[in-house]
Amino acid sequence: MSSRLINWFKFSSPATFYPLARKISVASAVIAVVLIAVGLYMSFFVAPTDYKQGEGYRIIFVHVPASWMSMFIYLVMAAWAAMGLVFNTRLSAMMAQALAPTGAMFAFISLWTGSFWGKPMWGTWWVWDARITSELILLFLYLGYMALRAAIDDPRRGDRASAILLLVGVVNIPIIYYSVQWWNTLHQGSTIKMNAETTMDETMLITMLIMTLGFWAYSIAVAMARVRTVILERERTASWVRELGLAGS
Amino acid sequence: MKARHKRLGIIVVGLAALGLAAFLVLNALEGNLSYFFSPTEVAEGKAPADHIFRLGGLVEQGSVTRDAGSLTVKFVVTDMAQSVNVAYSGILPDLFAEGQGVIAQGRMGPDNVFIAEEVLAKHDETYMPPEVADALEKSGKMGERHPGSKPL
Amino acid sequence: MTPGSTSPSLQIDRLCCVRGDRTLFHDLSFAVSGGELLHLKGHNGSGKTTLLRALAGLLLPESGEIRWQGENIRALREEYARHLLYLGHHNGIKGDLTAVENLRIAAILDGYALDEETAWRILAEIGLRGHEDLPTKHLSQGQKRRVALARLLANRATVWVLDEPFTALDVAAVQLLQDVIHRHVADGGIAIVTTHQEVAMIGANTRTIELGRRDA
Amino acid sequence: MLEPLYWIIRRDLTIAMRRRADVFTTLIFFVIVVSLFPLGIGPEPETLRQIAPGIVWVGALLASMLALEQIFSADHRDGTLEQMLLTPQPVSVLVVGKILAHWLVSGVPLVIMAPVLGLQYNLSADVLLVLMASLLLGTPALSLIGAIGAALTLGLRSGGVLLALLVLPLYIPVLIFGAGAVEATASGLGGQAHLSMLAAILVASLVLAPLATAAALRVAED
Repeated sequence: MSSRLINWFKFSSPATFYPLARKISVASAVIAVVLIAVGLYMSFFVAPTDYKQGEGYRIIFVHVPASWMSMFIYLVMAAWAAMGLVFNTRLSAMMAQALAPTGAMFAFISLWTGSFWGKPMWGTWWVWDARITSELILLFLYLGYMALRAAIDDPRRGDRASAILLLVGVVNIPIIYYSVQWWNTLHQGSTIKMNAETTMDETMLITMLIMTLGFWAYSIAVAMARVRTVILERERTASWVRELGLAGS
Repeated sequence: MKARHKRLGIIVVGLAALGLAAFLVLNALEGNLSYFFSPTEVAEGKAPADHIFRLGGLVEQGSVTRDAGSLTVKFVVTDMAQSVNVAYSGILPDLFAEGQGVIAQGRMGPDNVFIAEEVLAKHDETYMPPEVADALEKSGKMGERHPGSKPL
Repeated sequence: MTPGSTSPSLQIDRLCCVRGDRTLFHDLSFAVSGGELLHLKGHNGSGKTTLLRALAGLLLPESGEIRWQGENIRALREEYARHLLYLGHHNGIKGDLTAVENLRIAAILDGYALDEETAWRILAEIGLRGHEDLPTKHLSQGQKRRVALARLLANRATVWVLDEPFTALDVAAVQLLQDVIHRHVADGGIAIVTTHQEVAMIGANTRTIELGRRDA
Repeated sequence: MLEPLYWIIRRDLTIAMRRRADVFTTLIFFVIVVSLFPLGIGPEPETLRQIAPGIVWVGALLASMLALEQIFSADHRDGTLEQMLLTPQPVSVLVVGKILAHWLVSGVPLVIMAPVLGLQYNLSADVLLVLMASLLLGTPALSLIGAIGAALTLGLRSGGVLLALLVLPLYIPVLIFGAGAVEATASGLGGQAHLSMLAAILVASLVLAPLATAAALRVAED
């Protein structure tokens, strides 16, 4: 029991996490490539045509997983931020920092693909309904987080200040998620529900889940690769980094 | 000790205030915060008389008529209880069809016809292949799965 | 000084502070108790101010603990603040308020009432007679510092953390401040002071710690 | 606990009264921004009436955001802020006091001025009343939410622009329900639901924003 605990703390130190991150990154990258390739093949060639939307609906195989990831990554970042504030661990802030660009990218993809779907289906590129507006706010929160980090020179102040911003922004996540239930929005409700039958064809559902898992693997791979560079940059004066032969000169 | 009591007091006041906030939100959600109005609400006079608003509902089966030589379309939007006549001239979205959900933005004109300036199709959260849809249609289960058929 | 029988004590346990890339000090441990004056010395950039800010609870150390009466000041927070008086590089006075107003507001926020009469008396004692009712922005640097130092006379805190209190003061004021600090220590209080001038901080209970000595 | 709250408000109001010019800049900014729109859009009364709620609200939002930078920066510069963090008072209570004082100085004048500006847009009396009510509930929420951003960007080089980037997204709900209340009243629907939502945002931010602001101030003074 106690040795387990020690192991955990061992990996919370950047020096021991650095090589581990590489292994995780490579493994996830392989998984991501496979899953996304399979997922895309299924979305274009295997999944049946929708009875109403025809072929245009296929964009949801990117749109829905991207939207989920954009919200989920934010929650993960906020959890790291809270951990960093409470335990004063350096690695948690680095993890949040490494995840941010990926989260912002998914928020952007979600809005972009949604817009492409909305034009033929709804008849408009953009509406200011609650779901779409709150997702846009999420994108702004990601950008604000990255801007705040970049503006603060002292890394420790940057960690803590941006962590507070992340925690403040968490309010937005349930608003995005429940907006379609709380208000009569143009955006449809959730197809995949926790407490009711899924109103989606099985093949479509499987395709979507494969894409989602692929996006997960992608996010992990990219975040781990990025956290390695963040660790090197932040720990450049530490002796273990110098021993790697990367710093200096 | 005293500081701890103080902190406890702050927490109690804070929780009470958050409760009040939740009550106010629920109170607000019962009001007219919706993105659109249903035909029933229009019939009850809840929609603004002299102002742009959004009307949401289903396009009634067999109600769509097109004027020859122009883009003007006339149809009826219904929520199964009440219905409103709509006139629109412009390009309709792909998903626009009889029995499908729509949201029209515009204002009430004379003769109680809703003059739409923009018509958007409201999609539901159901995805299935056409064969399945046909089968459901034949067995008469389509309505059950169609969330749009409940009053919006 | 403090109610209760135990003598006040401040323990610094394996403190480590980092600024940017630079570790200012690490594994710094010492203790100060009532009746002691701690004189911190060190060259520019040796971390004197950082240490004082950590002692005040403003700065979160990288690792290590600061304990007041055996409890971490991070956990005590306001309880510790009640016993603390910190004077940093900034005077902490508002230029738009008069000396009296500044002193009284500071007192109320510090948790005790200071009537106008006492405020006037204290300001006279610190050598600001005739300037008590002027917005402090019209005062000279030395006079502003005196307004800030007036808090030492008004406050009943046990731990004084003073960062370069002698800057901008004339000879008479330096003498006065030295007396005030020694009186505080003699009464059983703790004073932690940095100076880089050669000000005689010698007293019966003076200890000196020098930060950032590279010869070790 | 209420005593320090009272004193911090009194302190900040005294200082504000001694530098009255700062108070008026916010108000003048608000008046100018709102008055620019009729010039740019043209004098068509129907158009103006339709866009009025949005314009007055956006104007109030920008004005209150500009005023935000001042809320902690002076205290940060002269060291009174670090002294506040070292008092035995809970920092969030002092923060509430500072924000309230700030709102009294920069927010209340906007609320009072709004109906006068609304007249430029041919708004009727009951709409003006709801406009005032929405601003009365909305502007303190703006100050509370904005204070978090002001504390986070305290003393940073690019503080002003960054503050806007952080705070404006968080302002969006207030803007939606604030302008929505006026809009709903103007179209004859009644703005109670929107006002209730604004009140909810105000109450929630009154509880949560000072905690976040206090934490951010501790970080800024680290």
